[in-house]
Amino acid sequence: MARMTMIEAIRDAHAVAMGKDPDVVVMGEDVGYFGGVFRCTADLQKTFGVERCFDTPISELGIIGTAVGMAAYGLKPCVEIQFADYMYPAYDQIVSEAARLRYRSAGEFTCPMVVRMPTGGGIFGAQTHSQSPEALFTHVAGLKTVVPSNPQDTKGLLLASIADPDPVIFLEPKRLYNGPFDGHFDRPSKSWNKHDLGEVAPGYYEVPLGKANVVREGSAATLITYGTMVHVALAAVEESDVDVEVIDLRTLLPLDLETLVASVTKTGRCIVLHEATLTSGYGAEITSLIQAECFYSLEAPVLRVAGWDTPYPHAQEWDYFPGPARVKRAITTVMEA
Amino acid sequence: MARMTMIEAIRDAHAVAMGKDPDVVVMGEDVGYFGGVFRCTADLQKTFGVERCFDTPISELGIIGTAVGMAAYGLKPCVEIQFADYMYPAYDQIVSEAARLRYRSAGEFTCPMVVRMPTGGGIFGAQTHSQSPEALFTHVAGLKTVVPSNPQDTKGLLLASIADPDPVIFLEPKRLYNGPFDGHFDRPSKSWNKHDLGEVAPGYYEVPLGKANVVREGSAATLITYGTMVHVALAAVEESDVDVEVIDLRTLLPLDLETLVASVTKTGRCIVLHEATLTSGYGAEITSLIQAECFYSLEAPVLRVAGWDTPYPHAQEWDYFPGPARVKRAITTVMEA
Amino acid sequence: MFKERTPRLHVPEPELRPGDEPDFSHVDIPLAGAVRRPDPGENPEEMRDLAFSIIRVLNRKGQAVGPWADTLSGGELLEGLRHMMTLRAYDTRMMTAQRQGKSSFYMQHLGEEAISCSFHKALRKGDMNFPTYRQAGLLIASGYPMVKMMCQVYSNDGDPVRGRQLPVFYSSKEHGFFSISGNLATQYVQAVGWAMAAAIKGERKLSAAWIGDGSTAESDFHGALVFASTYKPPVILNIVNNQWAISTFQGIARGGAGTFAARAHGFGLPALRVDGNDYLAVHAAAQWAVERARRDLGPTLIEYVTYRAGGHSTSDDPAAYRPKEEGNAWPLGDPILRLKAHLIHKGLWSEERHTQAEAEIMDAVTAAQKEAEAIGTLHSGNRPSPRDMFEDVYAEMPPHLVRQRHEVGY
Amino acid sequence: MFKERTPRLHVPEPELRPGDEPDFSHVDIPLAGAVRRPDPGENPEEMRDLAFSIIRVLNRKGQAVGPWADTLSGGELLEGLRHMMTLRAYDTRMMTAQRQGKSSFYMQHLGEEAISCSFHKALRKGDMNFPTYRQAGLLIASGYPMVKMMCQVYSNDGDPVRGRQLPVFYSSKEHGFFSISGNLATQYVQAVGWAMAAAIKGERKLSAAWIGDGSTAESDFHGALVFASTYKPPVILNIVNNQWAISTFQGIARGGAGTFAARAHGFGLPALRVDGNDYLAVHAAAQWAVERARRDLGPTLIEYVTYRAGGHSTSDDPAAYRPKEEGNAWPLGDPILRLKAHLIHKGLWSEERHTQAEAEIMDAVTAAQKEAEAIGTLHSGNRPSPRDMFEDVYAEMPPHLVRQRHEVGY
Ligand SMILES: Cc1ncc(C[n+]2csc(CCOP(=O)(O)OP(=O)(O)O)c2C)c(N)n1
Ligand SMILES: Cc1ncc(C[n+]2csc(CCOP(=O)(O)OP(=O)(O)O)c2C)c(N)n1
Ligand SMILES: [Mg+2]
Ligand SMILES: [Mg+2]
Repeated sequence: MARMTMIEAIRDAHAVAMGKDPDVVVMGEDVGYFGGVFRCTADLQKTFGVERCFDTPISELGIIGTAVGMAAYGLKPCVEIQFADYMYPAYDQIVSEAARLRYRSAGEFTCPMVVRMPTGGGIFGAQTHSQSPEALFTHVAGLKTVVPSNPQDTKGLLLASIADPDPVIFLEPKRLYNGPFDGHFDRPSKSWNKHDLGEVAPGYYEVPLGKANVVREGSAATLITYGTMVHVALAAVEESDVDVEVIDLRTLLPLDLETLVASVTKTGRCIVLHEATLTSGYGAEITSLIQAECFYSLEAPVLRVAGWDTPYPHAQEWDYFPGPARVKRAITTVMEA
Repeated sequence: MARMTMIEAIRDAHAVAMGKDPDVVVMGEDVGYFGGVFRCTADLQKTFGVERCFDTPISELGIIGTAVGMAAYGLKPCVEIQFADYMYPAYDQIVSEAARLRYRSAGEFTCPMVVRMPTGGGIFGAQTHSQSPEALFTHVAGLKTVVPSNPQDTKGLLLASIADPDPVIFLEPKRLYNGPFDGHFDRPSKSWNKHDLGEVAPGYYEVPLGKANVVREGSAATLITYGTMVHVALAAVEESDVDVEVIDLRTLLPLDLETLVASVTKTGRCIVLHEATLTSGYGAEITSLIQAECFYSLEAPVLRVAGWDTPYPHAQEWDYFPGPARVKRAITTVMEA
Repeated sequence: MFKERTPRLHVPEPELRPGDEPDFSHVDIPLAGAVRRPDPGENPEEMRDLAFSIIRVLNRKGQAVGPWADTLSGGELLEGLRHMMTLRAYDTRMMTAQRQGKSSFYMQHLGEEAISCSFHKALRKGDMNFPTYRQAGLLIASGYPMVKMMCQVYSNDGDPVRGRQLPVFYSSKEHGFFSISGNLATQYVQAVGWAMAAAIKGERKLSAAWIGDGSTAESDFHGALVFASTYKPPVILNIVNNQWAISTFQGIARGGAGTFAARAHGFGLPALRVDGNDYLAVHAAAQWAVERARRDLGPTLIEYVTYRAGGHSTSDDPAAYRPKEEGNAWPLGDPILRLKAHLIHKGLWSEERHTQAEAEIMDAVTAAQKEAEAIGTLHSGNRPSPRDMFEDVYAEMPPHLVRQRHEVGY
Repeated sequence: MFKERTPRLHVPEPELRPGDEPDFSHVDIPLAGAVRRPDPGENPEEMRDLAFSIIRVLNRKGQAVGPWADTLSGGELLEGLRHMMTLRAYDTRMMTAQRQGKSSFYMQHLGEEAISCSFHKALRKGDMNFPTYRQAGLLIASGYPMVKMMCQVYSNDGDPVRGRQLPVFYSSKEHGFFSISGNLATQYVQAVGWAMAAAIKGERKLSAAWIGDGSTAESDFHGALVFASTYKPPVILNIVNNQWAISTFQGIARGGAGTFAARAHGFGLPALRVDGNDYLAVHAAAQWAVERARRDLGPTLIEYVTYRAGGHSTSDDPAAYRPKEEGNAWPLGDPILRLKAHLIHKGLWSEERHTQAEAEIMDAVTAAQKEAEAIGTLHSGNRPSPRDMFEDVYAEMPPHLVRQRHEVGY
């Protein structure tokens, strides 16, 4: 076991996958010689050669478009979009092409690829370096969407994503890259070095897609979340005196509905938490499913805590970010309902 | 009053708006000389000149991108995307630019424009001529999203959209272009000619954005829907013996939550119906809001009826389309719950 | 100082509209044989002239002339003629079938048969086309079973893509025909990626990207050129300039200046401009580009100059936006008649044999049609199952889709 | 027959990497004054050569020579020098402020000052720039209050965009500076739309689109050229080729062949290629393009050849991917020193006056900085209100946002 940041876990997963399978290729803006603006692909070019890990022109459309062709050929492209905020130029290639190729060719052509992109705010990145667009992927049939919350899961989920025969959107909460950020922006930042989940096993292992993780057991309410918000949730729960069960979805689609339903059936109360904009966010889907599946167990309406319905502001970042204070308020609300 | 199809109502709204305001310009693929593949802009070029209504290159990005510049200049572009399925190449310009220009410039630059696009299936258009991407717009702060269900509303909503100071996504259920389609694909098609709402007043009038319409009052359950599904819902309700209230949202965002809550509070049961793919569809947002606002009135979980989580198929179109049979089954389910 | 003028929006307009007399006298068409043929290995910067002319082989007398002639044997030409005639017969039958309500939609190739049929001859097994809806000739020329194509047109139970796609959006990996998308241009850049994969794997395969004149305006066209010029993989970038994009003429897509072929120059790539109605010229250009790819010299762009003689699709009536007889007036003629004339000139063919071949081909097409219709048509007979609707969204069906499938009763 | 070769992926690599000796001897730089100046009304097809050379005015001796010289008076040049020096001083202070934690982020212009400062001189009130983050010289040259710029850099309560944007993404309608997006290239096509609007309204205004070399790969670049070439509105399409895009060199964006300027040729548009470190050459080229726009002759593309001497942003360290001293080795020199030498050569300036001006400018910048810091910096002092976060999403706040604002307590 080695201690790793999330960045190192991503790099390690790449290295393991590329070592194992010569068809895995890595590309993206600045990912080659330089190793990525977040260093997630550092040294891969040196180790595997320029044909396995290379820089691309600044065209997200081109990156995904060529990756679709490569995947159809038989390679397994694992590409980086520099920030999720910049995936829109590639959205057509993702939605209309990657997601539907297997379907429209009745399985004759397929598109096994992983599209990695850093998401989320909390780094003073403002509206173009902070977005969490997961709901724009979960609405699209043919895509899988994964959001890890710690180095251990990151490596295993990324390896499982690379092994998957279909396109996987792999959203990396960049605020977690270097440490388990709990939303207390005004306290010293923590590092993965001192966190259990910073321990990453060497070699190949998978964390299966579609399996959620109960990261804290509890009996009074269920808090469903993913990515950065897992740590915010845990901090808020620790600071409250309510015994809240916290579930880390890990994979948004396919969704581990069973685990969610079991928990809410037990607790009777539910909060859904994410950083993305509230309206039509992925929380709406979770909420809809929970109210349908657990209607007779619910003692309070499912409560959504999410980013406001505005672009991500810069100076007001911490007013936007759904931090522990808002989550604690939500716990109180859902318990009092 | 004149009898009009929805296509004629769109054309009429354009003509009225262009006559009233010289800053309204219309552009899109095939919209100029030819008047649009659905004829929604027929004769506008002849009437208002080639500088007010013109053909564009086949670049949805270019259409929206230049429209953003025009709108910032002071014009009011009213553009057509030939099919909603082809809006993805323009999605970046819509989401990152049109929707956020006012915000990021603190109101110095604005983007009053209308983006019209035909949506929905039922015309054997398969996966690339059938989509209903409304949830991809309702998730984006800064956009308004409108879906009319009849010629009368279409004209008034389109005029209100053109008058709006912000970007409005105007989704036209193409299956309603020529008649009030109720989902009974195997019966003779009806025309607007014989429908009350085919009566369209001459001249300028607005149907305000953000106001839903209770199209059928009822006491046993509330069915919330929009676009083509309004007619499907009405047909299903007529064929069932349950007194269902049917609400046509007309505007998805801003949402007329008040009207919805009042209805569900009264009926205690709720179905949300749309043609778009279920998961992360707009129905999830409505469901989440209803369960939160009407929790103590609800006697059954809110039930979503929607397109399946697959691309829109061609041969199996009528197995995909959520027709009256599925809606009737849903009414039974929600009443028996 | 200069004299300032108030700016105007310059909206390009075709010279002729419905009611006008067709007139192509302004189109600059070089004589057959007039354009030089540089070595494919020559520096692209030294051959920019080729993007501003039209490579032609067949002259008015039916002779093959000039440096681009003689890439095909008599037997190959006879086969080519048969392919084009088959495609036209197929189109005719399917147009009629659509009008009879047996299919939802159809798109024909009238006047453009030479391009896909002849291009295919320059490829070999393992190469991959990324076609648009107007290159079914690639399938016909590759020997793909016509009954299967028809089953897709009829969306019946024999449809290889299980009723999921529009009629003409075929797919055949085995026949080097990538699944057609429906979203214009998206596959242009995918073809570049496919060729990059061949280069990464070091395998001797090439890809051919296809796009229409109007669709070059799409972003994917640019993405393709950027990536192609950066990594120089073995890809051929084909533009079929049939002068119309539904109701808009090519001026809307290129602003009335330059040629589509010249787009390559900004990327340092070589470009050819070819008579698309000349089976021999198409093949010669394709072969030249194929040689560049197989010598690892990188991508080539080819613009095929042709004319869309029919409507855009069965939903379109061109009489609404252009002169009726314009198709017949197009000076580069009918590709079938031109190859026929050449073969007759060569003594390999005759009017009688042509008439007989027409009848034979139509018989074969009709027989295939019967076979396909025996399975079903859009609204009758055996059709793909609703169960198929849920398959192939993913390799393995996730729980939520299983649930939905059960709801439908499968 | 030809000899087949297995294809390889050709990944362009810069010749030099960290540790290598900087060397630009392979760069073909024409002598100042050597490039011809056609009349702006000449047929674009007759001036393709201009996309493959570099227009230069200032020679090594500081003289202005050739047909592109003499577009500016001595007074204007002195003002230009002051603008560039001010921009550099501003950059220096803001870089330091960012390092001190007073701001989240900053991007400097080192070596590229001539381009935006000089271009602005060719415009007039009512014209609109659609800039990238590396054209703050447009604001400085237009007399925009520096304190306001700093307030945005500090995200304090004086920030004109209410703390919503990254530090350097300025916006000023009055100063012809369109709100910067953050998404690369998106504004290139918007500039074309703005110019189309001017043409539709028949108003004598033009727009200038700005993009970096790396960003030309984006789709919006293509969309801009397609629409510009189709409708020929009064727009100037600027490409700032500073040879780097974060860590990737220009070869990744253009595949090592052709020039960015040549991209215009595929669209029938004229293109100039200019020494971006030559204040006089930049102005002459800009003026030429402005003349075309004002005579309603349509768009012009200009590529400015320069070198990004600093890091990409405060988050970047170029020593990781290129030789350290490459900036100093760039043969086209420092734009400030070059204009200074010219003015001294002309007898309008001296070393002493320059030193004195430097001190004066730094004083003024420091004074502005004090004023801005008195309002606040990123983490201290007055900052925009959380209430501002909910404003301007729409003209009128819809009910759901009012609700959310109330939840925050405003
Ligand atoms: C992204 C996208 N936008 C618009 C359309 C609608 N559309 C289908 S074909 C067509 C015209 C294409 O013209 P061209 O590229 O010249 O090809 P041709 O039909 O002439 O072969 C249009 C606009 C589409 N299918 N996809
Ligand atoms: C759509 C998009 N993709 C990626 C980025 C990240 N990014 C910011 S600047 C930059 C490099 C731009 O290089 P260039 O266009 O040459 O401009 P320069 O910085 O050299 O002025 C990149 C990749 C972005 N901002 N937007
Ligand atoms: Mg065409
Ligand atoms: Mg650059």
